[in-house]
Parts: sequence; C-alpha cells; structure tokens
Amino acid sequence: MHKYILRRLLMLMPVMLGVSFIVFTMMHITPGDPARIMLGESAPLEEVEKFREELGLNDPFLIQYGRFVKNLVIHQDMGRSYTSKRPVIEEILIRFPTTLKLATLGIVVAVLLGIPAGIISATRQYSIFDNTSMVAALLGVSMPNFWQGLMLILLFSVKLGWLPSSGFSSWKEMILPALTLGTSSAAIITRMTRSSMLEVIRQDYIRTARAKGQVESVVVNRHALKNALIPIVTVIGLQFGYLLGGAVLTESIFSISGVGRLMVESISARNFPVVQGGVLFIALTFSIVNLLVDILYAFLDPRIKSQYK
Amino acid sequence: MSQTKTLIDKQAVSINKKRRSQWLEVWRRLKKNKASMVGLFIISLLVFAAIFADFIAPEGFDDQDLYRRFIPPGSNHFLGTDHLGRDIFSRIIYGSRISLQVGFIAVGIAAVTGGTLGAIAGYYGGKLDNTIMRLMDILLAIPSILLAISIVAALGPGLVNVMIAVGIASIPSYARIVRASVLTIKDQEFIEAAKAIGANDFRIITKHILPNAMAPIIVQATLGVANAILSAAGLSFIGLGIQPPNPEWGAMLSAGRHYIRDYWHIATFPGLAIMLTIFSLNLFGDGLRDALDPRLKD
Amino acid sequence: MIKNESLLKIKDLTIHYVTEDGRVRAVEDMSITIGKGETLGLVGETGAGKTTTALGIMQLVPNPPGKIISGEIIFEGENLIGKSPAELRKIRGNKISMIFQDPMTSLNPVMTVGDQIAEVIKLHQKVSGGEAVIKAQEMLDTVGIPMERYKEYPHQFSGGMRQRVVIAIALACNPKLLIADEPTTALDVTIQAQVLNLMKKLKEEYETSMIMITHDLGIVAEICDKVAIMYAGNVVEYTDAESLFLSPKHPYTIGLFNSIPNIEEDVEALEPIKGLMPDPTNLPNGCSFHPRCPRATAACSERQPKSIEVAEGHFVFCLLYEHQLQLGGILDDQKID
Amino acid sequence: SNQTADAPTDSKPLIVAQRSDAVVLDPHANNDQASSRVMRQIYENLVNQNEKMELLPGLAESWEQLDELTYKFKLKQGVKFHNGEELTASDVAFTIKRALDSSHVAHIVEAINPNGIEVVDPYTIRIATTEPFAPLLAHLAHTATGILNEKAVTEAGDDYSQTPVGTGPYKLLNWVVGETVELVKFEEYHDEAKMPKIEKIIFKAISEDGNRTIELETGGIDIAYDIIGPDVDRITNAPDLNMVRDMNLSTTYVGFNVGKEPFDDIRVRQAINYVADMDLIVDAVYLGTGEPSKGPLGPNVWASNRNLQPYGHDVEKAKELMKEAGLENGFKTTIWTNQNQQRIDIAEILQNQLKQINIDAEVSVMEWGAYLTGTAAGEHDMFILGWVTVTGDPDYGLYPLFHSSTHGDGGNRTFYTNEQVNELLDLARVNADPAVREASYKEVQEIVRDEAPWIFTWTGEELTGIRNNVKGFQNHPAGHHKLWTVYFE
Amino acid sequence: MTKRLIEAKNLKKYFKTKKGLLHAVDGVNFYINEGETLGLVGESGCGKSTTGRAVLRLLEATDGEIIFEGENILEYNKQQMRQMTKKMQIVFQDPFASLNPRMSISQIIAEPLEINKVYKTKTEINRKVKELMETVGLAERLVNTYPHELDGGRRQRIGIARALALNPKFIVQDEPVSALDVSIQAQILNLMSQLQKEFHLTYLFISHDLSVVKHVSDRIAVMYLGKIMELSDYKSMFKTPLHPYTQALLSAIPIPQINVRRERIILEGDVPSPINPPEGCRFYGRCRYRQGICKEQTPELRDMGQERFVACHFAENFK
Ligand SMILES: Nc1ncnc2c1ncn2[C@@H]1O[C@H](COP(=O)(O)OP(=O)(O)OP(=O)(O)O)[C@@H](O)[C@H]1O
Ligand SMILES: Nc1ncnc2c1ncn2[C@@H]1O[C@H](COP(=O)(O)OP(=O)(O)OP(=O)(O)O)[C@@H](O)[C@H]1O
Ligand SMILES: [Mg+2]
Ligand SMILES: [Mg+2]
Repeated sequence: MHKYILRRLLMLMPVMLGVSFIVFTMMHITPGDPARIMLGESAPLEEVEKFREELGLNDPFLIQYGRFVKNLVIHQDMGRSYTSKRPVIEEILIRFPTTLKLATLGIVVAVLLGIPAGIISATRQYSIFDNTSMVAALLGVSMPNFWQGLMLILLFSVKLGWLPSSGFSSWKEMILPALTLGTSSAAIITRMTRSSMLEVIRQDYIRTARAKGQVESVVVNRHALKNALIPIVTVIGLQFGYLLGGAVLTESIFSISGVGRLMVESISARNFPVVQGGVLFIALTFSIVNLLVDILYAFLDPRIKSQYK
Repeated sequence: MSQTKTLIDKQAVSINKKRRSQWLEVWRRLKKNKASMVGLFIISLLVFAAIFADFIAPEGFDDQDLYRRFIPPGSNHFLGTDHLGRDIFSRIIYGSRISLQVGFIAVGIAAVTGGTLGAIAGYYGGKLDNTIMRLMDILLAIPSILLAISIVAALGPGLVNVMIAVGIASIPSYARIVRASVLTIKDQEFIEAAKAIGANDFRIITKHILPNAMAPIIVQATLGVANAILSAAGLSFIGLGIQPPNPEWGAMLSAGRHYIRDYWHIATFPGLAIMLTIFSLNLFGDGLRDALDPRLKD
Repeated sequence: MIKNESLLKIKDLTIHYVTEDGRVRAVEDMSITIGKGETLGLVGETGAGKTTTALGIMQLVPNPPGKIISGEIIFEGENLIGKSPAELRKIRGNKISMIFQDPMTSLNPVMTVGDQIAEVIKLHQKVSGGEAVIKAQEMLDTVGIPMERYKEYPHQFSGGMRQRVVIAIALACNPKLLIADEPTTALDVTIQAQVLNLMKKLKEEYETSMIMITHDLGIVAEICDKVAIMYAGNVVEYTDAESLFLSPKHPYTIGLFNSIPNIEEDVEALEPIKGLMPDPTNLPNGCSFHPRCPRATAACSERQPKSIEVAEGHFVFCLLYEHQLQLGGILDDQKID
Repeated sequence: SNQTADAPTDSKPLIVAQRSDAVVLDPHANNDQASSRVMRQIYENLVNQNEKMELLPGLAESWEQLDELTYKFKLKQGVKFHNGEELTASDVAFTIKRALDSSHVAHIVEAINPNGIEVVDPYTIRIATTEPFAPLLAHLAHTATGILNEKAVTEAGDDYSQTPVGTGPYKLLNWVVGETVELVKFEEYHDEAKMPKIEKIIFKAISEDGNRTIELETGGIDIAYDIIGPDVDRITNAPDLNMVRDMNLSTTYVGFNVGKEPFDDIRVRQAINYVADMDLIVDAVYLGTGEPSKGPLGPNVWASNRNLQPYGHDVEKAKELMKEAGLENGFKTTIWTNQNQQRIDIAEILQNQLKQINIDAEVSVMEWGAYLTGTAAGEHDMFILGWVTVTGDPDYGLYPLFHSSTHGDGGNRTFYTNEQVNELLDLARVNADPAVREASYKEVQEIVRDEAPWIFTWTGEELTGIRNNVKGFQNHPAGHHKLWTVYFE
Repeated sequence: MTKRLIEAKNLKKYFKTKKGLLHAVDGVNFYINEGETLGLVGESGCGKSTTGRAVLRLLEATDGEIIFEGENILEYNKQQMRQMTKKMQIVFQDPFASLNPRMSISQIIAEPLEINKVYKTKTEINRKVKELMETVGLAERLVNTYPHELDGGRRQRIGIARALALNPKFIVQDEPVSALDVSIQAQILNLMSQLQKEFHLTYLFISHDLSVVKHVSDRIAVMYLGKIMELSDYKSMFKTPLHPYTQALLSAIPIPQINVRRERIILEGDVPSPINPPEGCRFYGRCRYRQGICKEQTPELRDMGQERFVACHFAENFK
C-alpha cells in the first residue's frame, strides 16, 4: 500500500510537468503582452519595454520555460506575481483556503443531500419520492450555476434580506455560495447513488443477506451501501476536483476572492506566473484528491486493496 | 443431411420475438420511458425552433428599438424586450441555434478526437495506451473551465473558438469511456472469432468494436451536449463567448444581470431556456442509458 | 419409500413474473411434499422454474415483477404465504436456508467471510458478538476451511471454498430445511465431488431435509430420495429416485435420459429431444411439452394433463397415462422410445 | 466641521466597497484605481489637488518656480511617517528617483531630470525637469508620486508593496488579500485640521456591481463606489441612502483607425459621427449617468473646450458625406471592443445605426490583452476605449491620444496625425503661461472635433452611494476620494 | 492409412502477469489424425482454451512447433497465416459472447466469405449463406434476425456455420456445448458428428465434461495445470486410467444411474496457481500416490505402448 502510494506520487511528477508545459505554451501563444496589460493603455512604450525586460519576457520561449522549471525544481520557487509582486505561492495560499472551504462546503451540501436521496430513491424505485427527487436532481444539474446564484441573491438578499450577497468570511455569507455550488453536485451524486444502489441491490449477495433473515435496513445500509459506495466516492472525488477548479462562476457572482477568480483574472491579465502556479496547484490538488479517492477504494473494497500491493 | 433437414422442419417452436435490429429494440424501450420521450419532444422542439427560427421568431434577433426598452412580458412581446429594445422571445428562439450548434459540434469534436484516441489506446494497449492516457490525465488535471478559458483566450472569442475550446476540454472523458468499453469488448469471444476468420485490425475496430462501444458513447454524448451548452453559457457569462449581437443565452443572461432587479425578465428567460434545454437533454440521456443497458431496468 | 412426517408441503403453488414482454408462468400449480430428513431433487432445464420455486419457499421472489398468484406453502404446519416480514425473517436463515447457484457472486465482497457467517448466527441465536465469532469459526472448520482464514475476504478464496462458506452460512443455524440451488454447477468436477461429499455428510449429521435443485441427473442419482422433474413451470413427473431411474414415465423425462451421453456404454448417436424450449411468455396450449413430444396426440394440444399416479407414489402429468388409465388400469413399466 | 474634528473619533469602522481589492500599496509598483483609492488615505503628495482639481499645498508648504525648468519646494516641518521617522527632503528625493526607476509610473514623472533633484536642506528641495514641463505640479499631485520613507522602503525590500509607510491620516492595519484592506487612524498625523474622524476604514472588494448596491441597502457597507446606471435611481430614491454624483475625468470614445481605408477619409469619419445618435446611445447604455461628450476632454479637465459644437444626429448629412466620399453603398468594417458590457452595448447599437448609411459592421469582443496588442498594432478598423485624465491637466488627456509620436502603443491608437496638433501640443506642454496653454488646448480640441478621429461618446460620472448617516463625503473627479473628512452622524 | 493432420510439439504459452509468469500451457505434445477427434479435458484454468488458441495462432505461442500438413505454421508470416484461416477454424464456448450482437445472422455467416474474398458477387455469397444455414439446421427465415433474438442452441449453430464457411479441414471446438442445456447439447453433439462425417473434418474437442468428451472423441488428452497428464484412446482410458489424476477425475463424475456406486477418489484442496509453478509433477500436491521423486522430477509424457501416453513416474503400477 505504501509502495503503491509512493508510486502514484512519483507518477504525479510527469503529469505536473505536462500540465505546466501545456499551461506555459497556452499562455505564450495567447495574444496580448503582459507588460502592456499590466501597465495599462496609458503607459508609454519605453516603460512597457523596460517592464518586459524586467519580467524576462524577451527571452525565447523555451528558455523561459526552462527557467521556470529550474526555479521550481531547484528553489521550489514559482516566481512572483507580475501585479502584486508577491511570491506566487503566497498569492495562491492566500486564496486557496477560501476556495477549499467553498468547495468543501459545496461537497458537504451535495453529499448530505445526494446520498440519502439516492438511497431512498433506489430502495423505493418508481415511488413518488423517487420520481420527485429524480426530477429535482435533474433540475439541479440543469440550472446554470451563475443563474442559480443570481436567483438566490435576488430571493434571499434582495427580496427577503436574510443573507448577504457577497463575501465568504462569516457563516451567513457562506450559505448561498455553498448552496449554489453544492446543488449541481448534489444532483449528480443523487443520480449516481441511485443507479449504483440499484445495481448492487440486484446482486446475489444481497439476496443471500435477505435469505439469512437480515432486516431490510441493514441489508441496504450495510450490505448494499458499502458495495455501492465505490462509484459514488469516485463521483464525489471528481466533483470535488471540479468544484475546486470550477468554482470560478460562483466566486465571481458572490465576489469571493478564491483561486478560481484569481485564475480567471490572471489569465486575462496574462499574469503568467500566477496562472502557472495556480493551475499547477489546482491540478496537484485534483490529482491528490483522486489519489485519496483511490486509497479510499482500498478501504471500501478489499479486492482493490489486494491489487495495490 | 436428411436428418438435419428434418430437424429444421421440426423446429416448430416459434421465434420468440418479432425481427428487429438492436437499434429498433432500443427505440422500443425508449418509447416506453415517458420522461425521456418528454425530453426528446422538447429537444425536437428546440431543433425545430433552431431550424425554422426565421419563421417562428416574430422579429430578428438584432432588431433594436431603443424607444421600447425594458418592456415587460406581455401581449406585444411575449417575453418582453431587453435593454436595447430587442424582443427577447425572438432572441431566445435564434439563440437555440447557437446553443445547439455549440452543443453538438463541441461534442462532435470531443467524441471524435477522444473516441479515436480512446479506441487506439484501448485496442493496441502497451506504450501507445500509456502515452495517450497520460496525456489525457494531464488534460484532465487542468480544470476544464480554466482550460476552456485559456483556449478561448488564446484563440479569441467567437462561435467556432468556443466550440473548439469546449470540445478540447472534454476530450479526456470520451477517451476514457471509449477506452474502457473497448477494453471490455476487446476480450470478448466474437472479436477472437473475427480474428479467426482473418479480419484485420481496421475491420475489427470499425465493424466489431466500435458499434458495440457506441452505447456508452452515445449516452455520454447526449449528456455531453448538455454540458457543452452549459460551459459555453458559462464562458459567455464571463465575457468569453459568442460575438454580439448573436443571442447566445449565457451572454443574454450576463448582459441582463445588471437590470435583474428592475427588469427580471431579461436575465430570467435565457436562464430558463438553458435550464429547459439541459433538463430535456438529461431526461433523454438518462432514458437512453436505460434503454441501451437493459440490465439497469428491472 | 419411507413415509416420513412431512416438513414442507407445497400445494398448487403458482408464481408468475409480469414483465413488459408478457406474463411468465414460471411455476404453475405445483404440489410437492418433503418429509423430515428427506432430500428432494428438483430437476429441469434452464427456465423450468426451479429457482423460482426455491425463492417462493423463501418468500423472496423479487416483487415486482414476480408475484405468488396462489397456493400454499405449509412449513411445520404453518402457511408461509401471508406471514409478516418479521415472522419470515425469523424463519429465513434459521429454519430454512438456501445455497445459491453461483458462489462467486453470492458472498458480499466487502465483508470478511467470517463476519458473513457470524451475521446469520447473531441474527437467529441469542449469543454475544464474541460467541458468534467462535461459532462462525467452528462452522468454517466444519466445512473444512482453516479457522485462521476467518478474517479473509471472498476474493481470496477459490470457488470451491466460497461454496463451502456459503454452505457454512446456510447450516450455521442448523436449519430444518436446506434449499440448494445448483450448488455445484459452477464448480469443477473434482471440486464438485468434494462439495457434494461435504453436503451429504453434513446433511446426515444435522438431519436436515433438503431440496436439491439441479439439472444433472447424476447428482440426483447420487443423493436424492425423491425427484420432481420440471418442464416450463410444471412438474411433469414426481416420484422417488429409484422408480424414476428404473422406470421413467413421462416422455420428457425419457428424452432427458436419452440426451445424456452415457459414460458406461458407447452409443453411436444420442437421441435428443427435438425442438427448443418454448417462449416462457407464450406457452403452448394444453400440455406445454406437446410440440416436442414424440408421442403427442391431438388431445395434448387441447387439454392440460392432470396428475396420474401410475404406481404408488409415482405421479406423471401426461395424457398418455390418463388415457391408458381409462382404458384399463395401470400398465406395467414400459419403455417409451 | 471643525466641531466634529474635536469630537472623539467614531469607533465604528467605515466600510467602503469597491470593485476590486488593492493590488499593491506601493505607489511605484502599480497604477490601478483600486490601489490608488487606498493609497490616497496612506500617502500624501507634495502638492494636493482638491475636488475642483485646484492645486493646493500638501507636504510642501509652499513652492516657487525658479526658472523654466526648476521648482523649489519648502516642506512642512514635523511631519511623521507611520514608522515614526520624520519627513525630510531626502525622502522626497528618494521617492522621485525611485518613481523614475519604476516601470509602472515613470511616465508620470518622466519630465523630471534625475540629476536635477537637489536636497537644499532637510526641508527644502529643488526639482528640475529636462525640458520645460508645465503640468509638473499636477503630476506631483498624482497618487504615483506620494512620498515614501526611504528607510521603510529599504528595510522592507521586495515586500514593501505590502507594508506601506506614508505620512497620511491612515495607516495600514490589516490586509486580507482579495477581500479587505483595513486602515486605522494614524494618531501622530501632522495636520490637526485633517485629523480623521473615523477610527477605522475597511475597504471591501465586491466585484459584482449590483451586489455593492445590495450590500449598501442592507447596511453591510457604508459607502459603495462605482454604482452602475440601473442602481442610481434606486439609491437616489431610497430614504436611507444618498447618491453622490459628479462628473469625473474619464471619457469613452469610439476611435477610427485613420491609417486605414476608408477611415483615412475625413468625410467618412464625419459621416459616422453624424449617423451615430450619441444622445440615444448614452441614454440607453448609461441610463442617464454622465453625459454625451462633445470633444476629447471632459468638462472637469482644465481648459476643456465647452464651446465645441456637437455633431448631432443627422442621417441626411451623413449620407451626403458618404456619397461625396464615393461610398454611398457603404462598406464592411468591424468594431472592436473589450469585454465591458457598456462598450459592447455601444458597439451593438452603433452597428445597428451604421446600417443607415449602408455600413456593415461586425462587432468583435476581444480579451483585454489581445485587444490592446491588436489596437497598438493597428489591426483594427473601429474600436471603443476610454481614457482618464487623472492629473486633470489637458496634457495628459490629449498628448498621448493625438500626438503623432505616440502612435499605437503610446496611446494614439487611431494613428491620428496632424502637424498642427503636434505643434500645439508640444507648445502647451512646455509653456509656463496658463493663458497660452489654454488657448492651444482649446484649438487642439477644435481641430480634433472637426477631423473626427473619434466618435465622441461619453464623459463619465463618479457615482458613489452612501448611507444617510455618512457625512462629509465628497467625490474626487479622479476617483481617489478622501475619506478622512467622513464621519458618522 | 491414417495421416497426421496436425501436431503440437512442446507447445508453450506463458502470460506475463503482475504476480509473475503464468505458465498457461507448458510444453504440450499431441497430434491429431485426419478425420479424427481429439478430446481435451481438464478443469477450469488448466490451459485447454489457451492450447486451442495457440494451435490456431490466435495467441502467439511462447515456444514450440505446430505442424500442419507437414509445415510448421508458427514460422508463417501474416500473409501465409491468412491462407491458413481457410483451413483451420474454431467454435467458441459461449454462444452469447462469440457472436457480434450488432450483426445479423447472415452478416455473421457471410463475414468470413467477404474477408477472404471467396466469392465475387453478393448473390453468390447469399446463396452460400443459405446453404450453410441449411447445413447446420437453421431455418431460412432466420437470415435477418439478430443473435439476441435466438436461444443458445441456435446461436451455437450460427457459430458452427461461420466456422464451416471457409470449408476448413480442422476445427477447434472450445467447449461448444457446455453452455447449453442437456436436450440442446445432445442436438448439437449429433450435428457435429454428422458434419464431421459429411465434410471429413478433424476436431480438437475441448471440454471439461468427461461424458461428453468420451462420447465424441477417438482419443482423449487430460490436462492439468498446463500439462498433458494422459493421452489415450477413449476406451482404454475409461477402462484403465493410468494417471492418478485421470483416475480421480473419472471417479468424480456423478453417474445418472441408480445403484451403480463406484469408489470415489476425493482430491484434497484446489488446483494450485499456474504462476511460476515449482519443479516436479504438477499434480504432486493432490496425488495420493506421491513419492519423493515426484516433487523433484517433472515426469515426461511417456509412451506406454498402444498409443497411450502418460506423464507419471509410476504409470506402470496402474496398468
Ligand atoms: N426476475 C424475473 N423477471 C422476469 N422473469 C423471470 C425472472 N426470474 C425468472 N424469470 C423467468 O421465469 C422462468 C423461470 O425461471 P427460473 O429462474 O425459476 O428457472 P430455473 O429453472 O431456475 O432456470 P436455471 O436452470 O437457468 O437456473 C424463466 O422463464 C425466467 O426467464
Ligand atoms: N490473456 C491472458 N492473460 C493472462 N492469463 C491468461 C490469459 N488467458 C488465459 N490466462 C490464464 O491461463 C490459464 C489457462 O487459461 P485457459 O483459458 O486456457 O483455461 P481453460 O482450461 O480453457 O479453462 P476454462 O475451462 O475455464 O475455459 C488460466 O490460469 C488463465 O487465467
Ligand atoms: Mg435457476
Ligand atoms: Mg476455456
């Protein structure tokens, strides 16, 4: 198991290198001069030129990439933000907890709504509860996040005045964003739980459990759920990764200063070091979450555990 | 020989079911699923609206009249007018063209590229598989919305570029799905049977593997269209979408959000349009999944 | 034939599955009796309704689509049909237990085998957790698996061992009736021999009655006291093992015997039953075997045969015998070919 | 308001919301509005500029112009920096030299000769420009020339942008990057008269425009900057809110690439000016905020020519001009804009109106980076941009935009070239006589109006929403509102 | 005069797995005469299918030779091998998995004809398809049905028709009846022997069901863990099995006759893993006659006379 984890962690390195190369290339083929954007349209040309020189943007692409990798590997340094002049890592670490909190809350909302709804739906297939929760789940995935956020603000902040429309520091401020972010994932988790449970409930060993005279609730919650959990956990992991990187829209609607928005702003500001650092960071987190999910599999399923050896 | 002949004649037992190909069978099962038929119906309406927008829409999508801005929904303008005095209903009708185009073409790009890569990786395995899948891992590790944003940033906004961006961002999921189903099909005996009668790789992939791998691809594609439409709308929302005055729903919503407190209809209807579209695609996709995989149904 | 006190009596049991494609008459008007300590073989080809009968006894027919239409299942004098779920749970796994066909899938892959045995013990016996574990270990030992493997998972076991675990679960509470649904079909011959041996031994030890579902007449010959041959939901012949093997009556039974390659003597060609199993949703009128029956007459397509007792305790459901009975009493054993 | 100055300061913090968080708090490290708005409270300049853009003494008690090139400033004594250091002339010299080295703000001080900075005594400094530069004082009032403490800067090194030390009435207390900047009253502030009345100010970043209004309404914030058109009436009409609105120094324009056919033809540009119904556009897009511009400079900029004759809406005339230019059948063109909803709206309406003279325009919304690069390279036909004359001096608002030496990246993205305009701009830049300058600038505005390298579009307004109990707030046209005058009622 | 059609010499097939080298087939020798059926029996996983596939080069053998009509086909290139597909065919075990569910019956049967360009026109192909369907006893009206509409017996007939399409000389039958019910199984078995006579076919008949193998085979090879334990004509094998494993196997079969009780040899434990098997006799662990030598020395398949071959050090004792 340890060996397996170590191997997976080692395998992350080429992936991260690939990610950084793709991002670097993307950024460099994107039209727009970072120096010019940073200094604004009113800055004179000499200043822009000087700034380009300072940033090392006049060097050939591969040299710049080489420098980036060298600094990263040797000094664990991702450079400084073009705008704020802060070290990139600091810039990201300031924002990351916010996004992490947001995504976690979103996932918590999603799991709390999704798994029970999915289980009940599956055990009472085609009942009214099943049908309503499936329609609700479908609506949940169908609603664009940004629109849902607007509507929630309109209702809870403007009409009712119960909850603030922006920020993410007090728990009151967290409710709407978490709800906005969580619902689509909740929907996906509900559907996954339902179909996975349906699949498992048909299995022979569930029949065996019933033939033992086991109570239905135990059959469902102990025998079925644990077996059904693997695809559900996969989805939760994927969703979590997705929420981490994809919270952009929610973040902008609720004026939350998270990594997502930092990325979008940095992409449009051509703040290369921050984009690189940020994407690498998100990709790393995403990959680690995936790894954690894979490790979790082993705890859920002894068959998988034996493969990891 | 004579004995076999009598055998045929004595095969008195009827053939159980009417003759039908598998696709007819799927269609029959699908028809029984009311929800997915509702979905299909709405999608058909949308496709119809998209094709015949010129006849259905009371006005052009860009017929501005600055003297009739912000008219609420009512008899003159079914869904009201927007901040530039354009008929929202007409714009939504024309908008279905863009959304469906983006949805289908982006998915087309993703499914063809991803599918091909996945099929090659799954069928040949080994180093090729490793290389392709690691590449997909890399793409997958970059959050798709950020990937799409940077692709649009690099290519510039516009319909085609949005389709490309959204398409590229979802390549890995198709590659994975196709690879997985190719892997399961590859080991089935009928593939070996094909080899035994001398079929080459190309024939095996195209005639034997892909047709059987279609089910998950089709389901993924239907749901993918929904996702692509959402992604495109999201891109538009942050200003990286289709060029105005083209009535992309996400862009309409984004433009309308400034006025949402006084003129709720401007941002609400495009949002509803997106929701309805995604909803029906999902209904249909779910139904299709069940129909293609009879195991899932009791 | 030993006339034992009956343990289970099935009367006119009818079970249908109502599906999109139509109504499957999986079990029709079935009546059988099992005495204490007796083993009944339930034989038939795919789709004959063997598993459905077993699930019917367990009251575990999946609903929907399955439904017990009519009939009685009298176990120890009480009708199981109509009992509350709680009462049934007390019986399942305790007084009646079942071994399913496929040992590969009938164990929960994420629970240790020991826990799966202990579970049934805890459910039906008033024992502490620790005692249940000890009992489960004993059961493992009984079926010939080292106790140390208590904490292992099903995937770490071979097929034969898994089936032993399933047997251990089934026998853990010393049931009165054991239903074994093709317990060895998925196993290799040498392993099958091990498992059958074990079952025979344990059955005698525990004095359990057993319903052995199989399509292998060899197994029937080896361990069954009574046999019911099923075809398309109907019992077509029901008798003790000896009369079945020595003088099979129903044309289907005879066809079945003629289809099996004989290991003892050489035959040039087999004499298979012609034709195929009928569509379960669209069974032929009259006797459902008549389209394949070499001795069918016009009447066979019109009338459903009733149970005829051709010899004492030997029941055949065939118009042929009804006819002969009307003509002049029971005929001597005769080979129909 | 003197009474309140003596009253104990309010312990309730003042919460101010703006679109984004400050990027840096080092005046030389960036030049963005959000940072400037915070830095205005932290740093002070030699020269102050009031809300009418008049120049007043700041850290310099007085100054005199010694010759065409040289000014002598007398510094106020006993001014303390937030770190306890006292302000001396060497800090000023250090600041200006550092600004000259900065790649972000050098252009504000570029006229100054690095060798012409001379510390006469601790409280006297002489500053000379390389060439005569009339707007120098206005530039020294720019936030980019806020005076820094040499010791603080050297000690902090690379991190100075997060640990600002100024002489202003507020100092940095806490900064949650991306969210809030907290300032606290500087107890040892040198100017009793300007002593802050509120203990603590919190700048909060709320990026969604509508949300700032919502937060203002619900009392989550006290002051909301940059209110958007649709919310102006709502705030004006709300009983517990006030709308503070003043014209600012910004202008939005639609530029032609005059280096390209057919926009090299003055008649085409004029025709488009005639056909574009700017009153209608401004009304529709900006919902009655700001006003349609008549020429390149807004009314708040000194020497703005208020006598310019607007083109007005005259389709017939436009058609006539097009015919004269031989283009009565129109042509195909594109309108570029960046992702600013108002500008996109302008482009869309304009596109529609251009159809009247058969011009088939395609709107192309571009990403900011690509947009700047493209317009600098002259790849565009028509484009929409804005300009803020932060210094309030017309030199800043005209030279970079119309002088032919600034083509492309320098700011003149229309590639407009007019020898006479060049000469006038050069002259006004060096001439010390305000009257001469004013006349030159007015003439430049005339010429530009006639030659129409732009469609003159909109002059913006500084729109600030405040809660009723907030008093003493005044908009500054440059947007860097002073908050030490603010108090709660 | 009997003629050898095909011969496997020291055939080996190893699979690389995560846990090590899996010796699926480990040095197998046999030959089949023209028109004859060789039965191959053994328990699940002993390497029967792998042998069958390696013989047809559906799997590349790790080592050994396959002599078909005097030539080692393992040395053939792709082109030559393609010619061989016309002579050697296979029928698979699972009638559900071995037919492409997306193809109709006629498409499935026509495919080998199309690939090998046997006929020029569509009509010729169609005629041949009809003929083949008749040969295997499929009604003509089934031409356009799909496999999923048919029962296992009919599907297996389709598989047989496909194998017959190219007029092969040799067919590997990989458990063709084990998925079928007894009554259908008997029909198919009859069909196969009839086809064998009609077309003078040679079969390698793989099965784990000894009674079936005995019924169809002229000679039988018993496999255990990748090796052949015993190879004899069916009569002698059933009368006097010479290998302890064969003995156990034969005794384990339940016989559908009452009052016929034989002594049953119950083997202990399970078949060991084929991954990196130790030296010595593969059956060592479960053999009741095992001796020291069995563990050290792998017994060769020895000729015991009368075309009987046994891989046991003590075979003579059982004669
Ligand atoms: N869940 C179900 N839904 C619908 N039909 C069913 C279901 N289960 C069984 N059947 C049908 O009922 C009939 C009897 O099935 P059953 O499983 O009892 O047969 P069996 O004798 O056990 O066959 P096998 O030897 O294949 O196990 C068959 O036609 C089968 O298709
Ligand atoms: N492609 C493969 N990769 C790895 N191992 C394989 C592969 N194919 C077969 N094996 C292994 O080789 C051994 C022999 O397999 P084979 O399929 O030949 O057995 P078999 O005798 O046909 O068994 P069955 O009766 O189950 O069909 C088994 O242990 C199997 O797991
Ligand atoms: Mg069954
Ligand atoms: Mg096999």
